[in-house]
Amino acid sequence: MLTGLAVENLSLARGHRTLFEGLSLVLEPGELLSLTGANGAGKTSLLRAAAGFIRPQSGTIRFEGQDADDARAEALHYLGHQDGLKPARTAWEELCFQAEWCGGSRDSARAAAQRLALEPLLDLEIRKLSAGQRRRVALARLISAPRPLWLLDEPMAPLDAERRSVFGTVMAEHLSGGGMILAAVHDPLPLAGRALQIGGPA
Amino acid sequence: MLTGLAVENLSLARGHRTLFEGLSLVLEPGELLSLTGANGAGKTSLLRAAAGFIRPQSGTIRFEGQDADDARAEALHYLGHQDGLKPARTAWEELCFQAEWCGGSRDSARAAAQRLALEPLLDLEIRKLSAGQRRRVALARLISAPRPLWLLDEPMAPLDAERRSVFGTVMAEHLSGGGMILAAVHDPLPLAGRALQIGGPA
Amino acid sequence: MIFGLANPQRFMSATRWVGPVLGGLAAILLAVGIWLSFTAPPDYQQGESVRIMFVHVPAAWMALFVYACLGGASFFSLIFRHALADAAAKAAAPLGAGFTALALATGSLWGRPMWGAWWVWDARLTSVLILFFFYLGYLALRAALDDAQRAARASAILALVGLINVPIVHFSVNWWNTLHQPASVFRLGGPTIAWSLLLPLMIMALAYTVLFFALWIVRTRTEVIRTRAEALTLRRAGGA
Amino acid sequence: MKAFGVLLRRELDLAWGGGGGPVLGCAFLACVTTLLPLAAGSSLVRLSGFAPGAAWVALALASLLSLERMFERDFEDGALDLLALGPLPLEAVALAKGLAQWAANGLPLAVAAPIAAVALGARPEVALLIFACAAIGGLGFAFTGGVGASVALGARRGGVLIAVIVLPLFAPPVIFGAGAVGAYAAGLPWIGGFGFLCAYSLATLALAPFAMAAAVRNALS
Amino acid sequence: MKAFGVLLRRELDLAWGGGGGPVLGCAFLACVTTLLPLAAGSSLVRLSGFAPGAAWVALALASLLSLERMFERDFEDGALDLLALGPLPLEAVALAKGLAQWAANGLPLAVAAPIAAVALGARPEVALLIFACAAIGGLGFAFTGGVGASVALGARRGGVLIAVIVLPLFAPPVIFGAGAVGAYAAGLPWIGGFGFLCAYSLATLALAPFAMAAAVRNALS
Ligand code: HEM
Ligand SMILES: Nc1ncnc2c1ncn2[C@@H]1O[C@H](COP(=O)(O)OP(=O)(O)OP(=O)(O)O)[C@@H](O)[C@H]1O
Ligand SMILES: Nc1ncnc2c1ncn2[C@@H]1O[C@H](COP(=O)(O)OP(=O)(O)OP(=O)(O)O)[C@@H](O)[C@H]1O
Ligand SMILES: [Mg+2]
Ligand SMILES: [Mg+2]
Repeated sequence: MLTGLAVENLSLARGHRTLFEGLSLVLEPGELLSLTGANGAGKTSLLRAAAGFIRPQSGTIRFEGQDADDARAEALHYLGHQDGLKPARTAWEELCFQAEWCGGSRDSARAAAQRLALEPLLDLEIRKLSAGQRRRVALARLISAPRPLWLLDEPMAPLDAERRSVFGTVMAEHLSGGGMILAAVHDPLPLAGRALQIGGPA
Repeated sequence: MLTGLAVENLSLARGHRTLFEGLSLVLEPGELLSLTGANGAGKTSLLRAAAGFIRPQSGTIRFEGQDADDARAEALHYLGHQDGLKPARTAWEELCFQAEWCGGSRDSARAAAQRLALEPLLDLEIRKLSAGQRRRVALARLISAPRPLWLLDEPMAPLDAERRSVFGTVMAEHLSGGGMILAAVHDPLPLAGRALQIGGPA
Repeated sequence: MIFGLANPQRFMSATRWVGPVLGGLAAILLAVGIWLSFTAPPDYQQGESVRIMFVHVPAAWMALFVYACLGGASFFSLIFRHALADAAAKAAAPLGAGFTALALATGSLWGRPMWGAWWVWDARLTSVLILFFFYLGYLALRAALDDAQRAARASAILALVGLINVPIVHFSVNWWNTLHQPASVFRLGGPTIAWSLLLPLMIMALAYTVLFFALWIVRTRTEVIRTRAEALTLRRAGGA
Repeated sequence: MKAFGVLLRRELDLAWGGGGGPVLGCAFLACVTTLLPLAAGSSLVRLSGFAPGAAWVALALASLLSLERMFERDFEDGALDLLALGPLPLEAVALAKGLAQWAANGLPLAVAAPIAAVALGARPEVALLIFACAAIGGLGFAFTGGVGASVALGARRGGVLIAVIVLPLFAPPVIFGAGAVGAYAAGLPWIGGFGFLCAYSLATLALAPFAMAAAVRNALS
Repeated sequence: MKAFGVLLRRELDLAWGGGGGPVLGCAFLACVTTLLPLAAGSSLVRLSGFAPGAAWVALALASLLSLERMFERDFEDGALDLLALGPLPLEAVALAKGLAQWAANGLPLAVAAPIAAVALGARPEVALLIFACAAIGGLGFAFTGGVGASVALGARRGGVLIAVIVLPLFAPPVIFGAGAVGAYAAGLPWIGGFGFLCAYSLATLALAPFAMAAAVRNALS
């Protein structure tokens, strides 16, 4: 049974600057926590720390009672500002790769594409997609390979109103399935959920 | 005296798909027109056509009574989804280059940086900037080299609330100075201005 | 011992006087060594030019020795994420590069009269040259990474990779040398070296070693102090 | 191992799209064969003995120059984050990247090298050995190069740095490979050099991935 | 022309950062001069004839393999949009990019080439000619290569396409240059090849920018 993500008085530094100190939060199964804060406050950094990329100055980040390890790497989806899609490959190639790489299958990739209305675009190269379409290809990965913890960095920014509501329901389903979402946002998400303001210099 | 941008029953196609047909709009000095529409509707394509990159299927796009030409190229700022900033160079290097390339000077670049509160970041490499900070570096170009027509693609997306209001006032000043802004947006801008919905397939 | 000094404070307090003392010792040894090398009888085969050997050979030895030190320090900084070890590595690299350059320069100076050529593709020469490239690569990487911690780890990895490769290079070059006899007639040194030459050589070698440790400690101390100063200014700047 | 296959396919696709593959081999072949005779005053007699060596150096240079693509782009567009969160440890990812680099750049050159050498007048019997050496040596180049590429991640002067770092590491494989070929061509025992070359390449194949993974983790942090 | 200067500075910075620059030239110098003897056996007598050829191989490979960076990145990260809206026509932008490519990759190698050649035993008199050929030839490489790079923009297999397009274009300068140097070294009349080389490079310098600009416009639309 999942016990969720527990951050205890964490302090992070980038370069020589300390971003924040003594930050604590708990994210339990089925919960959505949206991080807000000024540009440069440290939202992305926090997400990266939670994903295990950055080692904190001090404090602990435990998932399922564990410190960062391989088990965690396979239990979470991290989708940052950049999506890592290759402009020269087609949407289908990229989607398939990401799905299979994260433990999904071609079928689940296909299903995810349907869910986000991507079929007509699958044969286009990534570089030809519009911003929102490209973002949807990146988001499709979350659906195509089920993992409990989602770490999302402004997931909705380039989406239009309709797609936002669609992805809102996707997130809701993920939560109702016992999933967890930690999302950095500037505009509130179309879901009920706690919000945490990260202070710090702009 | 500026006569602004006039689009007459324009139809655009990308790949083999027609995006829209018979679109007409007029943008006069001091006006803000925000383009809305679904992902893939053709907002970015329209902006690129206005900038003279894409040649329309049919219809005309005239600026100051002229079809696309070099004069227009130097009269507009185009800021797309991608900002063309180089990850390995410092913010100051990139800002200076963009300003000087667009006809500004180092001083105007410095002033623009101050306006958008970028000074503390100028020595950082672009790859180290947060999403919003990076966007501000890109936006600083608009201020550092004055040009009448701004073509902006979701200019505000990664900015926090405070920066949005700041850039809102920047846009307002540009308009009050007789400038023109054509902006593709998903969330309404914090300014008075007309909006045009671009229909089309998602 | 190393772990005793691992704590920067203890290191700083313990080494405050070590640097200068070693420095003085090195100066004395150098003086003696140089005096000996000039009073030593000229070699029947190489004539006066043999005196270059007293500068050259120890330098060549140090080139290898210092790289070993660099590798060791890098190992500690990589495994134990130890700031002091990294400072030591950072301090050692330029010294090693310097010794290597000295060996190359004096070597080719020596080669001119001996072989009639500034450079000969002799095994030992070649391997020292490649060692010099290792040093350059390390320094270049250090210079190109600005984030302190990342620079520490990345260059440590590189140093260890290099450490593994130095012997391989040495071996490969020697093997290559057995394939093609080098153009040189003169086999480098060898055991057939007269006592009158060996004594000054040994003293010079000792002097070089002491000098290295003196400089190493001093540079490491300055490195530690510099990082502290940075931290202070940042704290004063309120982390901004 | 399904994941490994998936990753390998993707890496190969990208490496080929980036200019690797047979075309690179042909380019290489063309350069070497057209250039050397012209420069040598086309006295094939002198050429023949030298051809293998020249081919080897060209091989090393070619592998050197395609290195930057290996990690830099994935690092800058965020794809490395995804790779780091996959089912395989970063060591395996590094292995896949190294193998792809080899298959896309080393192998074509390995196929081209003997043809070039023979075209330059090396005796045909040598061709097979040249191919073997080039293929195996290319493996060594790819992985030693990979270490340089990964260590230089996020550095200001990527490409330059990689070259400077990697060059000295290339010396042993070049020596062993060219030595073996030269010895064979001269009718001397060649097995020694060949053995050393294999040993070196296998050693890098075994060790380099760990260094690369460590460097990549460091760069992502 | 202030704008042109600004652009050129930026291009140079990027090209050097992207793997060109004097350091790479020296790296190549070191690589060729160290590895070639190791590969060919230390008998410099045999080497001397091929020193110029080796330098040429390095030059051609370097130019070939560093081409992709010329437009591709600016295209993919949107910087080309900005360049297209500047005070200079795209032809001038292409010219600046070509010159930067040359200054960052061609020139350092041109400086390195004669040194390497002499270090390898070529007669010092050849050095000057080698430098001239390498410098001028490098100019030709940069601009012919630029045409290939721009035409391949946005193509699926960009890198491959570049190689295919560029390869035949590379043949003439390579042959003329190497021929001239070889002839000179052999005491034959060399002025002919050299003249052809100059003519070729100047022609590309004059024509290529227009081709590049057209290709870029097409890619942006
Ligand atoms: C750039 C040129 C040279 C380099 C890089 C070089 C390098 C070296 C190195 C690395 C050593 C120490 C190796 C060991 O202790 O096993 C050494 C020792 C020595 N070198 Fe050189 N050398 C060069 C030129 C010369 C020349 C031209 C001569 C004499 C004509 C020379 C004479 C010696 C002698 C006598 C020794 C001591 C022999 C021994 O300890 O085994 N070297 N050199
Ligand atoms: N590698 C780095 N070196 C130095 N400083 C860095 C580095 N990475 C990030 N920073 C700094 O850390 C701060 C936090 O960055 P981060 O991306 O976490 O902010 P953020 O909250 O995501 O902002 P945004 O809302 O704009 O995305 C920024 O000021 C940035 O300049
Ligand atoms: N080069 C191209 N080749 C083929 N189709 C293209 C190309 N570029 C864009 N398209 C298609 O044109 C349509 C319009 O793209 P555009 O970027 O203008 O949409 P948009 O309104 O900006 O969407 P978004 O709100 O997501 O930015 C998309 O469906 C896209 O797939
Ligand atoms: Mg962020
Ligand atoms: Mg768009």
